[in-house]
Amino acid sequence: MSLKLKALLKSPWVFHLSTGSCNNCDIEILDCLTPRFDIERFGMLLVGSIKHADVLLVTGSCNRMSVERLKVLYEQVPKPCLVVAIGTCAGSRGIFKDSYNCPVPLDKIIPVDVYIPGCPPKPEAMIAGVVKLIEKVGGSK
Amino acid sequence: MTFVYLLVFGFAATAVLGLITSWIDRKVTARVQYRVGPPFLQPFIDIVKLLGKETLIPAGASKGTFLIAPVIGISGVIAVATLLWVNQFFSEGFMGDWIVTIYLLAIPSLSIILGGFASRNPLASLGASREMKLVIAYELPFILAALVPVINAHSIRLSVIIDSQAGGVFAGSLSGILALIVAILCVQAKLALVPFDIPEAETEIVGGALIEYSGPGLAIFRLMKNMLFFTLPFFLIILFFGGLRLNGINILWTVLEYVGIVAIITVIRNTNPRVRIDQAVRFFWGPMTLIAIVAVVLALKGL
Amino acid sequence: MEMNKTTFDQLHGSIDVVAKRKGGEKLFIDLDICNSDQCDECVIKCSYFYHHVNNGMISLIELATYALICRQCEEPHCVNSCPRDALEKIENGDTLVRHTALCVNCRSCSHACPYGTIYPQIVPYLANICDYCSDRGDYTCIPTCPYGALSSVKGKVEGENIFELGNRLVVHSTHWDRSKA
Amino acid sequence: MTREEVLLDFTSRFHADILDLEDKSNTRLYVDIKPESIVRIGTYLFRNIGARFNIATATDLPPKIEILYHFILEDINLLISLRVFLDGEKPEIESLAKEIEAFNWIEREMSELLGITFIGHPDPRRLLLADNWPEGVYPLRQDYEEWDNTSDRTRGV
Amino acid sequence: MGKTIIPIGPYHPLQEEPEFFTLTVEGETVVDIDMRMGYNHRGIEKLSEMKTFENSTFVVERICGICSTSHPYAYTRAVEDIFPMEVSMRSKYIRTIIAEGERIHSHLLWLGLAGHFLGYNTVYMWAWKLREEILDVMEILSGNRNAYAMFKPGGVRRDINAEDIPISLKKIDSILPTLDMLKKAVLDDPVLHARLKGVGVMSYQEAIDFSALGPTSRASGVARDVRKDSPYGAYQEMEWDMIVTKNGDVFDKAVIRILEMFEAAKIMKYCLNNLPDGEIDAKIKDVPPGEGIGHIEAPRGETFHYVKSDGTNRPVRHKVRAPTFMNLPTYKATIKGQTISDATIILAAIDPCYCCTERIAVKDGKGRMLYNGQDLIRLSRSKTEKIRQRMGGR
Amino acid sequence: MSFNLIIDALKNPNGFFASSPLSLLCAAFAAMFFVFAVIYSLKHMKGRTGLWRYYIYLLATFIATLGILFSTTFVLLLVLWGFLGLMLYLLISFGNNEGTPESARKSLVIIGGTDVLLLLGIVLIWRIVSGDTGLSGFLHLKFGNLAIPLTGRGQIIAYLCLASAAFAKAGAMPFHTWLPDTARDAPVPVTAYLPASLDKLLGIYFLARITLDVFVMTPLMNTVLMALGSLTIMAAVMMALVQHDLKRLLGYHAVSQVGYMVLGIGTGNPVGIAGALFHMFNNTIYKSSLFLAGGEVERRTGTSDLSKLGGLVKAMPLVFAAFLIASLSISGIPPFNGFASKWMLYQGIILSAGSGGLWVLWLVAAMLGSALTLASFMKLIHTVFLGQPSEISQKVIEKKEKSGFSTLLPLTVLSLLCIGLGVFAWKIPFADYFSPEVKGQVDFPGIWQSGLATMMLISGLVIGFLIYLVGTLKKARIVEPFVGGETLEKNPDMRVSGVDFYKTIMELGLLKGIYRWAEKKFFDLYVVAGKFVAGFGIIFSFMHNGILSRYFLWFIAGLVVLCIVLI
Ligand code: SF4
Ligand code: SF4
Ligand code: SF4
Ligand code: SF4
Ligand code: SF4
Ligand code: SF4
Ligand code: SF4
Ligand code: SF4
Repeated sequence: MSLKLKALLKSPWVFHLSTGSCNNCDIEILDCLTPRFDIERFGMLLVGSIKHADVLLVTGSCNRMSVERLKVLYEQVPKPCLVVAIGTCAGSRGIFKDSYNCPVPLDKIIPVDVYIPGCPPKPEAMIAGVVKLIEKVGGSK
Repeated sequence: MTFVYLLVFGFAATAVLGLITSWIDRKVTARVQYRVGPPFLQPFIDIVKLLGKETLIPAGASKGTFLIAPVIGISGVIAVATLLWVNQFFSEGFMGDWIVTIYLLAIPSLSIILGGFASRNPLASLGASREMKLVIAYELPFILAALVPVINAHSIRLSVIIDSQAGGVFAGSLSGILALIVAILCVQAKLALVPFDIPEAETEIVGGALIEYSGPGLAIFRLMKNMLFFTLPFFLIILFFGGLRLNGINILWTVLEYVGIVAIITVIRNTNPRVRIDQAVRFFWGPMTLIAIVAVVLALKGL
Repeated sequence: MEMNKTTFDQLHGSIDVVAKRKGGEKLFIDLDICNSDQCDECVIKCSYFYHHVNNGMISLIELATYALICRQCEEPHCVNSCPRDALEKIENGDTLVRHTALCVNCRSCSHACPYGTIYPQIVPYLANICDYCSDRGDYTCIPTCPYGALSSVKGKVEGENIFELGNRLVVHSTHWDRSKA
Repeated sequence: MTREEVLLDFTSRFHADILDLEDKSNTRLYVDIKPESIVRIGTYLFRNIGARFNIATATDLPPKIEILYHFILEDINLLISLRVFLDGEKPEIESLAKEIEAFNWIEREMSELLGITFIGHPDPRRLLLADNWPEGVYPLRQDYEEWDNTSDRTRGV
Repeated sequence: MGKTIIPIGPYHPLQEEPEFFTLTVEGETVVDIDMRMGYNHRGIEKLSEMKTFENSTFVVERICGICSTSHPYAYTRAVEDIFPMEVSMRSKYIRTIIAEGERIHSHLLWLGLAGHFLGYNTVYMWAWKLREEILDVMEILSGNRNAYAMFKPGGVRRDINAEDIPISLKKIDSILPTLDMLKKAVLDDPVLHARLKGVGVMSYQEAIDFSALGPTSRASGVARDVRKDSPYGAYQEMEWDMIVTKNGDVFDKAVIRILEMFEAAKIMKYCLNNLPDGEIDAKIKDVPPGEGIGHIEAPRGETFHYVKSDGTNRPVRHKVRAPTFMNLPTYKATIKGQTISDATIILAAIDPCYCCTERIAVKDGKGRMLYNGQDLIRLSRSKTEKIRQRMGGR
Repeated sequence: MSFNLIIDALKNPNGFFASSPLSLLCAAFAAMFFVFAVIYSLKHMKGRTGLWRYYIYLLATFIATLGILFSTTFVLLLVLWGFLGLMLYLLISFGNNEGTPESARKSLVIIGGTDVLLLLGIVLIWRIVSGDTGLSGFLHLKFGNLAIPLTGRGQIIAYLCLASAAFAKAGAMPFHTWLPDTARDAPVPVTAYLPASLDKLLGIYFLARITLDVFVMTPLMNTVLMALGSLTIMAAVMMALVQHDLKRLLGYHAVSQVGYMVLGIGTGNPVGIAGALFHMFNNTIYKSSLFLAGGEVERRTGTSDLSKLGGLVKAMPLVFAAFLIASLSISGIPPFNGFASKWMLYQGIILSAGSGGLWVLWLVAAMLGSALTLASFMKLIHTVFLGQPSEISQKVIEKKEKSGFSTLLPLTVLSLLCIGLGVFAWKIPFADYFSPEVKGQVDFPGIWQSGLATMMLISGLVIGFLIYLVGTLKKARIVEPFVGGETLEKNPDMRVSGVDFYKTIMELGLLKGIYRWAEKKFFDLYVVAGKFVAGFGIIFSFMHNGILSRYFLWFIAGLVVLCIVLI
């Protein structure tokens, strides 16, 4: 594994992208930052600008407004970057599958690296998911 | 010879110390917030990681300025740091290097501003303009505060300032204390830390001037900020504590002074909300300038 | 209104649409055709479009089935088998009622009924409803039944196995009669 | 003011505009009114009686479209719902938003989701739907059909 | 002079949810604001029409994660309003407990985020640390941290175990002193005063005109609270105060939220102590045609649901009006003349969240997972592998 | 009368002209600017009417300047001085702005007015020095080695009269108000040529001459000068911060920079004065560079209204580079030339420490002035070159026109000078040029080690680039800027023009009032005096209506009256 990748895995900065979610997933993401879970332990930081991001945490069911913007935004992340679909919504649109305003599932828009199911997934699950992702990326190299 | 100092101290040592300082800052912050905080090497890893990432250039922006801005910034810091180190260990500064230091310290802000402006992003422009306003705000009290040691030492030569504190540090006098307080707050603003993180205000303007930077560019900026995080307290120590005294028990004092300044900065940043830019300007031009003027007058009176 | 007590009216609309239909037109269903081999699945197009994929006919068939074909067992297996207590045998009304808000479409009742009364199709998860096309013009469903089971009639219709259910529906069905059993 | 007084005052004042009145329960009241009088009655309720505007709900009940304007009188805990019926082909009604700010968004929403035209609305832009949503397709109409053949109704993954 | 527009959003760290505000500014002063919504619109109202009354509860719960109690509460009240029915006292108490628990966690969440927006991350961390405790209580009581799934038309879905009550009470009691400390830390901080006082003032009349709700209006002296005005649940059973202040600025909005937490804790404790016995679910067998409304006081103000039924087991029309829908436009009134820095905190003071404002998500019913975690991970692995190959393998 | 004088002078040059190293240097600079002005005008002034007159005026100005620089008698200087004012008026009138006639008139009145003061001063000196020696004595009054002590009232008035003429020419407070207006309304090469370069050279040269050669300064006078200098720095730069017009903003900086020179001369010690003189040269360099670059912007976009500009770097990268270098110079960022001279000034200020603690004030004003200068130039850079392109600049960018030789040549030379003079500052033989003037060894307490600092900066740059190289610069990818997921293309309104950057500061308590006054021109001597004089009615309106001939009438009448009164 190259040094670059190693460093990437040790300091993944996450950017949170909500595409029409119910807030719950988003709140739980923020929760990960807070004292009980404190993802800064793993070097993760929540960043404000997508250009600083290494990991995109996508939540929500990709409504029509988001679809185009998602594509644009995905362009704007510096590669290498990983995409994590958080919650059932992002994974499969869950309950919103038939909504007139949620035309396409997330993975038809941008490539997704890992899915963390749950509605909302518990913070523990998110951390576990991201750690798994890291292991996977690290291991597969 | 200069080059050796330059590379060894100006860059490498400053960078390492700066990164460690930034780790201390993050760790203390985390502890204050009941968190564990990042592992020790985290700032280093961040930089390495950023270096490995792609450089993105905003469409329609001025490519050259955008890319060169971080370099300008870091060269400014390296120059300051070298100057300080040279004065610290070799008493080899030149006349008036105090002025040069103050001017060079403006270069990092300048680079951020240029970079922000070159990003062609409204938010970056806004952030850069705020940085600019902040610079003019804190520059006044900062110059005044930095003048106090000059008045005390009757010289604008840093090595003289260091030497004349052999008997007793300036921070021990009334004017010194006042000036130190002002200077620390100005440093807070120079480092763009809460409550003066207005130019970067993540939750208002999304990282402000740095919004468009990614990869190496961002790495350089972060490195620059971390180096400043070491350089500025170092400057204060030179001005008010007679520099690093690396002999005997004084080592302990020096470390205490340094950690003390960093700790004050960190604590301030964790116990305050961000102020508005106009409040910041008012704060620096009002009470801070007043205190600084009092300090200067006291210093002129020899207190 | 008595709480939680479902009446016929409640189920099928308190909006009295009869007055708005001229000439007291009634909908006629030949339930024998519906239940024969001819028709596997109801295919009519219902004009009641508040709900997606609504097929009002099914609710009418269900209604008629419970009223006419069901044996009204003393010990109804269907009611006993329902895990959600959605089926209720109304004593004085002599009919079976399915509470749609409770039914979860598990179809236990279909299996449980020894007489095969409850067709799986007539216990859908999302309930259907027919409002007799209130004032929207002619019944849309009639021409769309390929088997001719539906028609509209006026006045009183006489004949064997023809029953009136309420004042809007006429059904032809081979009625099971306890007295004849 | 008690409930009776309010009702009396209200009904006597707008006698000609009220088509029907349904007293549903002691906290609910439905008033059917003529569409053209909505602005007068709405502003009267809001400004003079001091009712708070809850929301308006529009429903497509072919061939008509129904709008219910819910006002609540908090002192006496009475929710008055003004009901108007509009023609489903060409639904149009005076806008209340030009009088009262609170109606602004909900009218925008109704007009884009149900295609109701609010005459004189100060800011008749889209509120919720995406930019690429076609004109003249109203998702909350009963006859709404999926228009976008690129959409994918599978579960994904 | 050409106008300058500063975008806030749609994807902005200020907001967990995408929403697009454009501030027209002169220098740093905001002269106008426009909002573009729709980034969160999921068509819930339409979805709701495709689901049964009971299933709709789940969709309604997913209108929003923070109000995952308020919406189901209002919705079930709307369904219960269609025909006269009463739910049992026990279930009312349980509903009240959950609703107030949610109020505490929501206000804490707001407090933390407000601190975060101000760059005061310590408040953010502390408030959220405290919030974890309340979430624990909720987990004890309902089995989940949020999205409790406790509500159903006619009652509640789950009972509260007797043995959980003392544990929860103890936890709530242990939170209060910390909360008190936080209150002091926030309300006495001079810098916060400087930042918040006199900022984003909404006058009484504006609050009326915009029909503002909840803390947003109560801060302007408009004493509106559905819990008092149109009592429901167990609220008339005990004494509690409605907090009203006069200044209408951001600081007052914060004060109200903080003080409300204490009231909420009081109510919760009362309900837990005096939980009556009885059924928890009055089974609804059929929903007759008709329409009903339900409105309850959510943390952010009145949540209003309207349900129209035609006698089947699904609604003909389900309209959701969340408090933010009414509160957000007030932003327009309060923000003019303020600076950009204040704009964000003013926005935050409304405690906006848009998922509800854009509700209209659609209910389709089956919230089932098609894959379990392992499957997903396996799938994602193979997918990533594919992607990697596609991208040229690296 | 003056005609005779010139004839005399031509007949006997040695009696009237003399050169010193400083005046030679000034002359060299003047020559350079003359050449640049001509070259630049070739393109910039194309298509205007009466161009031959324009070039003749330029040439005449140049010659007059040389005359002033080398003249040794007061009266010759006065005549040429007045002539220069006239030329300025004529040249400004070539501008085609709405406000041009008014601005031309304003500058003429102020400069002409101070010319009268100059005359008054000369007459006073003549009376002090030589008593009644008749007109010819007056005509041949030389100003070398007079050493008049500033003790009596007459002496002080004389000094102030002469100084005000210098101030007005250089544009120092309180006679500065013509400058920003002129900068806005005059053709750019004229601004770059006259107010930004020659007038500075002459004004400060003259100020230095009278301060050093004619009078002996007292500490009080020095303090007055320093106070005026500091005031000029601060006030002008504060005004510059909030300007909405490119050229006007530059004009205010032209004022503010003069403050430094006045401040330097006021220090009264060799270092300070040498610094001031050095700053004078530096100033002319970067200032004309700025004006020329600004002029290019205006020519291409057709406007100098800042809110209509933006993003021009794509259209004129080289102009931007020159502008950037000049901005950094003027803000005194090391290692550019502005810093080198400012550094000397600071030394001078600190050395003047004898005069109590006030030096702190001057130092802070000077240093803060630099910060504010930087701020306003950052605003310019953003508003004009960086940032989002506006509609107009979009069109300019699409046109893909290249800046021509006539623009780039002056800019390149000036930029190189900016860097060169800064980096090699310590190599410049100050002693040779300045010592004779400053009367005493330029005794530096330390030399600006620009070499060392430059080296450090350059190494820093190298390290920075190395870091880049370690990173993946090669793989740079161009993407849309991140504005929260929206795109700028779809939202052209999302443009921060920068015009209002410092509005916040403008709205701060006390400053707000001051700015409001300034906007109402309460500080504008011309307007204030105008209002005052308006009370006297006729004279003013006569003067104010002033066409050139009337001005002449007025000038000569004044002269005559004065002569009669005094003789
Ligand atoms: S997965 Fe669930 S919690 Fe997450 S956004 Fe979707 S509905 Fe909300
Ligand atoms: S109505 Fe027609 S289509 Fe429907 S079940 Fe009966 S026979 Fe079949
Ligand atoms: S078991 Fe069959 S026959 Fe008996 S009551 Fe039930 S449906 Fe009717
Ligand atoms: S299908 Fe419905 S009625 Fe039949 S057993 Fe199942 S729940 Fe009961
Ligand atoms: S169909 Fe499903 S829900 Fe119904 S009984 Fe069978 S397993 Fe249970
Ligand atoms: S009568 Fe109308 S509503 Fe009833 S089934 Fe036929 S088409 Fe449907
Ligand atoms: S107001 Fe709306 S978005 Fe906000 S928490 Fe409540 S339901 Fe959710
Ligand atoms: S979907 Fe199934 S497993 Fe998931 S929460 Fe609901 S009942 Fe449990």
